[in-house]
Amino acid sequence: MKEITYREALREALLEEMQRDKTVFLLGEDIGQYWEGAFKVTKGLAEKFGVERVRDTPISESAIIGASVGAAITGMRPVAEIMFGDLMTLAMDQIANQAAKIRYMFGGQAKIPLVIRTPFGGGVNIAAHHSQSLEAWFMHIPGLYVVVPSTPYDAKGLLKTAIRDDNPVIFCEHKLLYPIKGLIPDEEFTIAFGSADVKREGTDVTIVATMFMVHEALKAAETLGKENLSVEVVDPRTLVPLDKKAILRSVKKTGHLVIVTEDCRTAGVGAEIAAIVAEEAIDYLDAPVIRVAEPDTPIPFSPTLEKFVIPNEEKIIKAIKRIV
Amino acid sequence: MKEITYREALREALLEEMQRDKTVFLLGEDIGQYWEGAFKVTKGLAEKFGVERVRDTPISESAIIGASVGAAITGMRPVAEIMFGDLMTLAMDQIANQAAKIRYMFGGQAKIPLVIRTPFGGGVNIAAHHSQSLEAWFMHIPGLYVVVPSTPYDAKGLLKTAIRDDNPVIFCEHKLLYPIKGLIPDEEFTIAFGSADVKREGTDVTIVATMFMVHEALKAAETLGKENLSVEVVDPRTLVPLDKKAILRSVKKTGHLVIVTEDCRTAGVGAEIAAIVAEEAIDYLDAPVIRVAEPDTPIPFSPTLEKFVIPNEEKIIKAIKRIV
Amino acid sequence: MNMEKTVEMYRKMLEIRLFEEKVFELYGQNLVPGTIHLYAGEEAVAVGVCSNLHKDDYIVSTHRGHGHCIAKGASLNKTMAEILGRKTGYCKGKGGSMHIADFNIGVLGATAVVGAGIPIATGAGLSIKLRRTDQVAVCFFGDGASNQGTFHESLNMAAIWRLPVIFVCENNLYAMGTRQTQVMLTKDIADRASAYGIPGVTIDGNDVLAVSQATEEAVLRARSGDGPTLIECKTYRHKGHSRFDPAAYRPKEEVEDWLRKDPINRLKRHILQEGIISDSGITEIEKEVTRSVDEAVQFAKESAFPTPESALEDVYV
Amino acid sequence: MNMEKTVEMYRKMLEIRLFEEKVFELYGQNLVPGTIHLYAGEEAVAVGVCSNLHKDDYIVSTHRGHGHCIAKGASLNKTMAEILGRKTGYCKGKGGSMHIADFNIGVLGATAVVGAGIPIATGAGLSIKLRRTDQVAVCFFGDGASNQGTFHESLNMAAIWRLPVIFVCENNLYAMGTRQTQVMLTKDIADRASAYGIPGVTIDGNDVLAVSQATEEAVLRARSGDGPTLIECKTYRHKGHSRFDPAAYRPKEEVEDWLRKDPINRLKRHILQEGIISDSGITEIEKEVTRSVDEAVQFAKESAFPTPESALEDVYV
Ligand SMILES: Cc1ncc(C[n+]2csc(CCOP(=O)(O)OP(=O)(O)O)c2C)c(N)n1
Ligand SMILES: Cc1ncc(C[n+]2csc(CCOP(=O)(O)OP(=O)(O)O)c2C)c(N)n1
Ligand SMILES: [Mg+2]
Ligand SMILES: [Mg+2]
Repeated sequence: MKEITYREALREALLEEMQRDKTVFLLGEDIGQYWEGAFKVTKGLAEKFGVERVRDTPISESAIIGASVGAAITGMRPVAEIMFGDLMTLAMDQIANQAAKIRYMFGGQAKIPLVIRTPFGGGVNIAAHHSQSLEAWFMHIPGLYVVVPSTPYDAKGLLKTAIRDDNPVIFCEHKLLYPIKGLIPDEEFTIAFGSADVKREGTDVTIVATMFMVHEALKAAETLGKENLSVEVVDPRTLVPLDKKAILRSVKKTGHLVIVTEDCRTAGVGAEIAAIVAEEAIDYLDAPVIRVAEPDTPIPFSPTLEKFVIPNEEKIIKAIKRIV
Repeated sequence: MKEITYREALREALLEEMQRDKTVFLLGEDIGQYWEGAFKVTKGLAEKFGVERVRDTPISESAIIGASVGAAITGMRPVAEIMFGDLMTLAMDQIANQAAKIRYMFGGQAKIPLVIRTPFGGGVNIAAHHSQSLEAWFMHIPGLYVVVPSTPYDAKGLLKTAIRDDNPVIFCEHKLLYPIKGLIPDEEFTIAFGSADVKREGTDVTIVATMFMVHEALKAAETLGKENLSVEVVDPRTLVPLDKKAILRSVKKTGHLVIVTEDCRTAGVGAEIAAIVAEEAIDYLDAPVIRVAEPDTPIPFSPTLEKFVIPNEEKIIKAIKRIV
Repeated sequence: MNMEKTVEMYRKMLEIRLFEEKVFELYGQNLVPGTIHLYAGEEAVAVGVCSNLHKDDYIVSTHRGHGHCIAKGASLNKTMAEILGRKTGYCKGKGGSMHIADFNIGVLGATAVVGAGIPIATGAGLSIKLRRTDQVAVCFFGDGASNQGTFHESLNMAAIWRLPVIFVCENNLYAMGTRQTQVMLTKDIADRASAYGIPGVTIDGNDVLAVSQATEEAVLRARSGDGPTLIECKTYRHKGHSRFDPAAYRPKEEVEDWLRKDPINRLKRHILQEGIISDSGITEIEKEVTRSVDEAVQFAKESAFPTPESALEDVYV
Repeated sequence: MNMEKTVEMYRKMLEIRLFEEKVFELYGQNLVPGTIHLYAGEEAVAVGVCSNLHKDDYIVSTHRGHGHCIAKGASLNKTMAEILGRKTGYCKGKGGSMHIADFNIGVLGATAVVGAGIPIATGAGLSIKLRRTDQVAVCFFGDGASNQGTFHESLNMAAIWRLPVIFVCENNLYAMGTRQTQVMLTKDIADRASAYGIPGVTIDGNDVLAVSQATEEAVLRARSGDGPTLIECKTYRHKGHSRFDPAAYRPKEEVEDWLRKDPINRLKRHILQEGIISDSGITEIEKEVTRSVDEAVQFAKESAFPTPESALEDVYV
């Protein structure tokens, strides 16, 4: 085992997969030799693999994804970086209408081994155009996988799986996670899509949390543990496919569900999880489901404002106390 | 009262508002004199108001919406048409990052009296790029209103309200609704956003349905009525703002909820409605919530396939029978 | 121009024309679900372009795509079956008229989002470059599509990376009811190439020999690593935009003028004048093509519809 | 050039420079949340352009927007307060450095999505045309932005509708670490104007008189209903792209060369050479500007942060 950051874990996954398979290549704005990625995930890779395989692009998000689709259906395995998740909006046709639907529309003729990496999330005071979490949009489009790693271990294992998968994968990262450290094995490993991870076991309340919120949930669980409340934290790790079984198993055990995601509350990731439980485990619930999420505002700039809208340990504890 | 089609109702709303307020103007691809809209909603309007106010654009969805935003924040009231809802994907930055956030980011300085009309929905065998229902995406973006009229009356009243509103409104139409007829008053009327309409009263089961699905739900209610099951059909009419009270009132009365929408099931409109009920009315539910929706595939072309994936009366009845 | 190739082009153009006429007829008989966008009148573009391509070269097609696919070698049977929504169709009935694809012959599929194919073809070009094969990728798109942002982003990207892509703009003067002159000030779309530092040529798109010639040069350029070319072919669709469009926005004289410029009659005249084949040779081809189109109709009509449950397949690998 | 206007331009340029230096300093003191993109070095562009605008003319700005707003007449106090996240800022702390707006003086706001402002300015131009006022709309954007699809769609739209829009491309040679020559083959971005049938000019963006002159012509053209102009100003940012960028990708000689071409020194030399004002006049201006920038800092620092709950306001009207 070794301790590395989430950023390093992602980089290791890219590096190992590029070494393993020469059809894997990277493209994106400023991912190459001069900048090495806005969040430095591709550090050293252009130097190692050359500018052909670690390809700086013009500021043309739609063409970046479109070109990735074209490369993917003709034998390559592109890993595209969109510098901020908010900018996925510029490529939504290519993502939702082309990448996601080409296989289906053409009756299964195409494979689209494409990964789109992008950082979501707030917390660094860069305001409404650089802080959103849009995972729910991608969940809503069949044909896409949606991956949401919260730890270095998950990040590495899932990115390797994403690159090897023959379907388009939206690989969501989080700005605040990049420097977070965690243990990973020295030997190679991958993580199968659709397998949730119980990040902490408990018996009284289930928290389903994703991305950076997993860490806030764990802090809340720790704090509540001292008050003799046993909180289970389930991290789905992939939203599509979603490990419904793991979520339902936990809810059936605890009878209480709090869903913590950083996206806007309405029609967000939490809505889908709540709906699944309302459909499949309603008789096991001892209390209303609660969603802790962003309160349907754009993300504001000033620290006092941003802090107010983004969920955190305190808000999670408050939510839990409402139902136990 | 008079009987007119949904298409005519929309056209009347546009015409009346253009007459009333000369800052209202229309823009979009082929909405003008030579084509009058892909679905003929703007028939005769270019002739009446001239090509300046009923403006044909190049095929440039992003610029159509961007230009509408620019016009809206400088004193005009644009009503943009995007020819198919699937093509909203091409303008998502302008919709979700600009139109929706400009007011907030700038601390309330701007008003964005912008309406984007677009037809969603399947049923006419034009396959995956022309048949989607993406309302849930827009619900997820604070700053936007989302309107989903199911009848000529609602279409006219809500479109007039949308045009008079100072916020950006995503005005969702449905291809199969255009020819549907209904009664509307001879005198002028508008419909306030956030007021659901109980399209049929009942006591045993609540169906919340939108758009074309309201009609399928009413058929199902009629059929089940003959079997002595009393079904209430609630049409939210606007998804943002959402009339939660009306939905909860009905659910509390019937104890049974079936949500019928045409969009893809996962993370769709139904998820949000189910989540609200799981949060706020769980104790009143006598059975699991059921979502009847598209089963997470792109919309296929062939009639046998398309019919299989789009919800209809039969599937609604089946769903209801599972819980009563 | 090689005589055999000329005759082959004639055959293909006729194949497309008769195929489209049949599709139109079947539509009238309520056998075609949805909508159709016929290629009739524009055959010289697809055929002139594809006559220079190898089987493993790629094309990316559009909503008006039957002609592109047939010119690249697609099976008439499977194309017709797809248009009729049958399970024997290219896409098992999932795609229909606007989404024909045949990955075995490099037809990377038709997208119905105007302009969306342009970056995809660019990506196919990137793939070729990375895999170091000598393939090329061709992208067909309309005059209307050239106002999409994707046009700009993709041509620039292909230019800077010197990708083996040939951008073929089928300028049929209209995008639905919108005249090209209404939505751009430049007369020739090929002039836009200079914004990306690549060659752009405007040619008579109803002259298959000119199209073939221009494509040959572009293909050569692409295969030698010199990058993309924009070829604008001025042409005209004989029918309305889609099945129900009476195309009343087009002046009668304009339509008549272009009907006189029919690319198939033009090539036929050339073939006869040059004595490449005789009148009876032409008749023979017409018979053969008619037969294969009829066969395609029969094949499609006799094919079953897909089973409803198959709608759930092919979403993921 | 009117002497008074020249002096006024000098004052504005200095205001921007000293303002940016303060922002940089405050950032070092941890008083600026988030990130910043400084305009230092590019002042001649914003000031040269805005010196030709009326109060009710519009500008649309970018992530590198402080200079644009100040040049158009924005309050230093409210701008600084916004950058520091205070409730007295232009956007009540909701926008920050990348989103300054002042609708009272036609600053329609800065978007941080590269290229997203181009269609918005186009729409402002459309609005002007529909309302039949004689305003103009100016859009600032970078060399990097000119590769976005919105550039293409918007310039074309403005061209065909002859909108009173002036597209000002601030070509500072880099987009983050990406050199312009890496991502486009054309040397001058203004050459792209011909793809839309509109005039395009490339000028020395560090020469405020040249910028002003070119803008004057474009504004005249716009106000007379002759449509848009693309003006490319070659310039250079003195600092890295954003606060933490050491800009190691730029050759030392290049940086030094451009520092020598500093637009403010250049204008100062011109003013002194021409005897427009004297040395002491210059010193006087420097003092006044320093004072107002210091005041802005004080105003901002003394202002309260917004109340947390105000985050819930301003989502809808
Ligand atoms: C992005 C997009 N916008 C609009 C449409 C609707 N539409 C379908 S075909 C068409 C016209 C396309 O014109 P052109 O590119 O010239 O191709 P042509 O039909 O003339 O072959 C339009 C507007 C679409 N499918 N996609
Ligand atoms: C659409 C989009 N892509 C990428 C980014 C990240 N980004 C911010 S500024 C920038 C460079 C912009 O370069 P340019 O347009 O030349 O402006 P400059 O910073 O040089 O003034 C990039 C890539 C963004 N904000 N928006
Ligand atoms: Mg056309
Ligand atoms: Mg730049």
